[in-house]
Amino acid sequence: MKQEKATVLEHDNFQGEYRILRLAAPVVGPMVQPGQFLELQVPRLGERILRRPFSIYQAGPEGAAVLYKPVGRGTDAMAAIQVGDEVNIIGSLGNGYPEPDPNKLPVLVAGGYGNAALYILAERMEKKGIAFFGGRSAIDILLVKEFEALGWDVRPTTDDGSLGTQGLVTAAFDPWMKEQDIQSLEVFVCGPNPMLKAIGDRAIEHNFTAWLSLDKNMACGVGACLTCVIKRKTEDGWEWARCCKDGPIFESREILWDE
Amino acid sequence: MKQEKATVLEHDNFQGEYRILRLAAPVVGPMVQPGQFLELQVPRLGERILRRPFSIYQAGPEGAAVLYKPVGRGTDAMAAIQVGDEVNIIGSLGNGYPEPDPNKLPVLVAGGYGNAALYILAERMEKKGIAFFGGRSAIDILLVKEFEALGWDVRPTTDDGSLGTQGLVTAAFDPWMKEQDIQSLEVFVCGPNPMLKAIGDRAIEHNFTAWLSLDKNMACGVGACLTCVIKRKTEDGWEWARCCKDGPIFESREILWDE
Amino acid sequence: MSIDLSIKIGSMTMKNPVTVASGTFGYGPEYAELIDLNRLGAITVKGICPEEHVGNQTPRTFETRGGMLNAIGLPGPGAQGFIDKYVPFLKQYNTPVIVNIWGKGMDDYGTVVDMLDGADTVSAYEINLSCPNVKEGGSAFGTDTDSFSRVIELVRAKTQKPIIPKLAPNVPNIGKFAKAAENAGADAISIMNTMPAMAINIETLEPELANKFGGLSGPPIKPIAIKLVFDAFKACSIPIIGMGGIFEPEDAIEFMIAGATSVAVGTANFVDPTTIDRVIDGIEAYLARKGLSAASELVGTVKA
Amino acid sequence: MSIDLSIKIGSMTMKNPVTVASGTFGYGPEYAELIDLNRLGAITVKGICPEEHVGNQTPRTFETRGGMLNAIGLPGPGAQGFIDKYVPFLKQYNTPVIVNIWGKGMDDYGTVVDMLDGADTVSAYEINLSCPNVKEGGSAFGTDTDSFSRVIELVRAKTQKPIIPKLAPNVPNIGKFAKAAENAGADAISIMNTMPAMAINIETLEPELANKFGGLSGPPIKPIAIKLVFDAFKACSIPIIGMGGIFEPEDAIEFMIAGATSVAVGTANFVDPTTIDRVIDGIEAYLARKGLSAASELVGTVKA
Ligand SMILES: Cc1cc2nc3c(=O)[nH]c(=O)nc-3n(C[C@H](O)[C@H](O)[C@H](O)COP(=O)(O)OP(=O)(O)OC[C@H]3O[C@@H](n4cnc5c(N)ncnc54)[C@H](O)[C@@H]3O)c2cc1C
Ligand SMILES: Cc1cc2nc3c(=O)[nH]c(=O)nc-3n(C[C@H](O)[C@H](O)[C@H](O)COP(=O)(O)OP(=O)(O)OC[C@H]3O[C@@H](n4cnc5c(N)ncnc54)[C@H](O)[C@@H]3O)c2cc1C
Ligand SMILES: Cc1cc2nc3c(=O)[nH]c(=O)nc-3n(C[C@H](O)[C@H](O)[C@H](O)COP(=O)(O)O)c2cc1C
Ligand SMILES: Cc1cc2nc3c(=O)[nH]c(=O)nc-3n(C[C@H](O)[C@H](O)[C@H](O)COP(=O)(O)O)c2cc1C
Ligand code: FES
Ligand code: FES
Repeated sequence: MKQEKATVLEHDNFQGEYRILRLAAPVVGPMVQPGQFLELQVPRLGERILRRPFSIYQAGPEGAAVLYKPVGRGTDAMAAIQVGDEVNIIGSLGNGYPEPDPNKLPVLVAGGYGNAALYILAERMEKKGIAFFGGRSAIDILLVKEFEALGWDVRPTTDDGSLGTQGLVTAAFDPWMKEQDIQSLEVFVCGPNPMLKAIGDRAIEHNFTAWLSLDKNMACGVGACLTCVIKRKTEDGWEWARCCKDGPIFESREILWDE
Repeated sequence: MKQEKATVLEHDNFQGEYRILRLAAPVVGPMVQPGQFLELQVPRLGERILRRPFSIYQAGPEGAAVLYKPVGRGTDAMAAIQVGDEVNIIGSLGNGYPEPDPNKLPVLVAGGYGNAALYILAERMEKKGIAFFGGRSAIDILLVKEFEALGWDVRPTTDDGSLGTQGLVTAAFDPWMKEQDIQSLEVFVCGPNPMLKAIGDRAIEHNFTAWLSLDKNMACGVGACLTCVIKRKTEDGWEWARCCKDGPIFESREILWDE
Repeated sequence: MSIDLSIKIGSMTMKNPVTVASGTFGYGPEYAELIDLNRLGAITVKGICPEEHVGNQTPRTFETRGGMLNAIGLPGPGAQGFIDKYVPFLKQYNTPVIVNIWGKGMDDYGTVVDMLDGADTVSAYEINLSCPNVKEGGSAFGTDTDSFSRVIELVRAKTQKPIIPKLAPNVPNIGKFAKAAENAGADAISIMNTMPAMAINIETLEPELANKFGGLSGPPIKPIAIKLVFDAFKACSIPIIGMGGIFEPEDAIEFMIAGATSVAVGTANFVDPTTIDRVIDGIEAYLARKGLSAASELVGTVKA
Repeated sequence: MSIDLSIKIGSMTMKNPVTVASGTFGYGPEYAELIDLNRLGAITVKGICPEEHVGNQTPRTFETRGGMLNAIGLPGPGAQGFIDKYVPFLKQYNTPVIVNIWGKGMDDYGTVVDMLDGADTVSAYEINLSCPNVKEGGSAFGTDTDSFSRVIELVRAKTQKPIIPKLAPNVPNIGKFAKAAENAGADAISIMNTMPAMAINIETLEPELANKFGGLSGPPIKPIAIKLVFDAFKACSIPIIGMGGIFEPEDAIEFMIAGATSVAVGTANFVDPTTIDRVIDGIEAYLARKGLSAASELVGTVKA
């Protein structure tokens, strides 16, 4: 990980409420692994001091890009970021997704900004599989065309049926799953907690591997403060694991969900 | 006094380090009296909360203008103010200069932003007299031409002799004063404390009237908090007087200077 | 559904929960052109002691990151001066007046009440036992439960009007003082006064305030005040006036949920004089949105 | 003129005055890629008690206006776990290690020292007697001078290494505790731990922290800490490690002028990991500019 003064190359509306922020970051860019994130210092945030974490959507030798949605003070203040501005980042952070098992069929399940978080994995994976993207409405499903262009078979689901199957992502995943040789699947998930848990439960019940990206609120982003912990099962109980350091990627069996 | 959401009409370099900020302020503008000031909320100042006081340089039915120099956090942050921005002001504040005595020769003595603070007085006064402006160098003497255009006889002094007489403002004032019918003078002063005190001392010694504008650091600007006090002489001693409410204009005899 | 914003502090009814923090609002006239004093639930005036008091030298305030330090030093006209200069002005309004009082020694607290109690305009007393800026003047009383209780009992004996001790924030157990205040006959308590603090100029090596020390106010202290209000609410049954960094309606609502019946806007008045109106309106809008019919229903509803 | 940045905390020499605030820097490895641990004057690790400790549920932190609240709850691997997992890493550096210790009861403070004292890498102990986040764990000891002194004496008897009680900020008279620490044999004291605080979500009515309460850190508390350091410096003759909102070199310098011999960078590490370097460089530049030849010459030079 490194701290870098990145420069804004692009900052635009992307889709729906999501915006794209592309940074020239020649130090951090090359080190990015799939599923990692940045801790970004929002310029001119004034009296709110903490950095904000964002999954890395794209990365390469020249830098990285994130897709983000305004949901609060920091993300709202990002609206003022201009091309050419300096944005201080720490990255790349987190354990990232493991190397996919070449003997398994890769499956992606995503929602919200999770689609962006899975993009680098999807891009770098040799074998392409199926991608189940869920969301409220068509406009909330990010990157369908981009994943298809990579060679993925994208199966969207929307609550309102405006794109793909109507229902939660499991409305498409479950029937498809029943027709598979389930233990040949390796599922990579990034989305809201209910989605993670739903797929995680299925992974345990049907005995396939599911890598879930868990997000918790963070302060340091580097494993020092012990804010972002989840409960990870151990032989005789559980232990705390840091989403920013030991995670954010955990295998479904590791996670002891809060009731 | 009123609180008003003013709009920035002009924000430019003015002279040397000074900038001009002109505001559309149809509520506050018309009420401005000579020697009054505004309490301005610096936009996007972040974690520094207090307003900053600025003398009113020009004012009329449409609004007001200030001349300011970056000297610290707030004035530095004002660099980001754009035409069209909303700037929240409270004004107009302070007691302002009294009506000039029509039987006296008006004399202005100013330095720093004091020249700007005296402009409205100089503009509205029927009789024009002599203006002694002091400063470090030519570039620090504001508004010479503007005062001359109003009909004032401007006598600059500079420490380095680059404009007018070399020396402090008293280097020009004292010889001129000796040639006057001193008690026919009414002097209006706005400048750094040593300048105020120098003229104030002469006013007492030579028995002429001198109105001094005293600036102290402020918090509320409206007379409520009791931060901005100076010692005002009373019959049997002294009392506190608020520069923002009882002042900033005091007659020289009123002021009990700290040793 | 009409919303009842009124609350009671002892026998004093406030038309809404919002007052101002003593020392940030002068004695009334100063903000009268900017704020409709009739809108306030109560006006809490600058601290008054029996005699005229000079207060501290300048600089009396210093801006910090996020807030400010003050060491004004409790200057004032004294009780008679207050009655002469300000009561005629204040009586024009239909807003009760809480007079914040202090003294150099314990007896002064009684004396100043004696001098003020005959004035009808004086609706209640807030007893400053926590000012960090004056050598005398209460700070000792605010940190020792015995002398604290004695001052309150002394004041209690002097008046029937509501008395509201203002608690010091730098104590390990504010519940003790809250309970002691109640036991001593206080009608309510107010929390918090400024937090003792200091700033030093690294170029001159001198303290930024002439008094060396001062009190920290503004947004930085709100989380400290919320906890103190919460603790005090659990410890006693008299109403609490909460203050400390209220800058937005949400802040005031948080205080009330924590246990404050009334809230005071202080430093925010300097920054934005519309704060009082926004807070009153914001409390009302929140109550409406949450289906509550009275401000009092919000008090102490924190789920903890 | 070469500038001597070194300072001494008891028998421990720090190459410069700068350490990190316990809990904001993990145990060493976490920031090692971003910060050169050899640059630090000392590394102060996250609090350790005898046994593994689970700590609090989440949410454990909450961002406030200007700062943050934390209620991490002192989770940790216990003394043996610290020795096994972290000492081998830390011993690679030529930077002394201050182990912050705490206990659920008084005896624990002695036990944890017993378990750690044999490790050479453990250079000194910072004794947490002021954590607002744990029901046990010191907060009671930090606000009562008797039990405070007894804990320090207990620890003193267990080790020759420097011991540094960390004082609670919510006391009326910190000088008493500073003096008591010195009398009990402490080599230094550290000021301040976080200020007890709370935030409530006004939509859910729930505290923002799972633990309900937490400690406020960051820029908001600096003026509070400066005063406490100043008061403690006047009251005792042992060195002070000052912390609380140090975000810029000027902040650290202000602490030293107020009376701190050493300074700790805490919450700022989360915001800007270059802070430590900038503070060290900034102290050096300031000393050079002021014609001082040693960091120790700056300590307590406030003109007050
Ligand atoms: C590992 C990780 C990756 C993420 N990737 C993305 C992404 O690619 N795109 C995107 O739009 N969002 C992403 N998020 C969520 C994003 O961090 C939050 O939307 C953002 O922090 C909200 O900050 P705010 O200041 O706007 O909100 P505020 O509510 O003002 O924030 C207050 C504090 O709470 C924290 N916080 C608030 N919401 C969240 C949240 N949902 N998750 C974590 N912390 C939160 C903030 O970071 C801040 O410290 C990610 C979160 C994590 C933990
Ligand atoms: C009545 C009055 C009229 C003024 N008119 C003008 C003017 O027309 N043009 C102009 O350039 N300046 C004027 N000043 C000075 C101006 O207010 C300061 O330059 C400004 O407040 C500095 O703020 P800052 O945030 O940049 O500095 P900082 O040092 O960051 O300010 C910190 C705090 O100290 C206060 N402060 C700092 N310097 C001064 C000062 N010299 N006077 C008062 N308060 C100060 C600030 O207001 C702020 O609250 C006037 C001051 C007063 C009191
Ligand atoms: C300039 C100033 C003067 C004050 N004067 C008094 C006072 O006379 N008596 C008192 O009890 N509190 C006084 N206070 C404290 C406030 O009443 C209030 O308790 C504190 O400022 C916290 O509220 P705030 O953060 O909203 O300002 C004063 C505060 C300030 C800022
Ligand atoms: C996340 C976090 C964890 C902390 N953990 C500890 C701890 O374990 N022991 C301790 O004595 N202080 C702990 N502290 C307090 C800090 O050491 C320090 O005293 C305080 O945060 C003030 O410094 P700062 O404002 O620079 O952060 C912690 C602070 C934070 C923010
Ligand atoms: S955010 Fe600090 S440990 Fe994860
Ligand atoms: S600044 Fe508040 S009284 Fe003048």
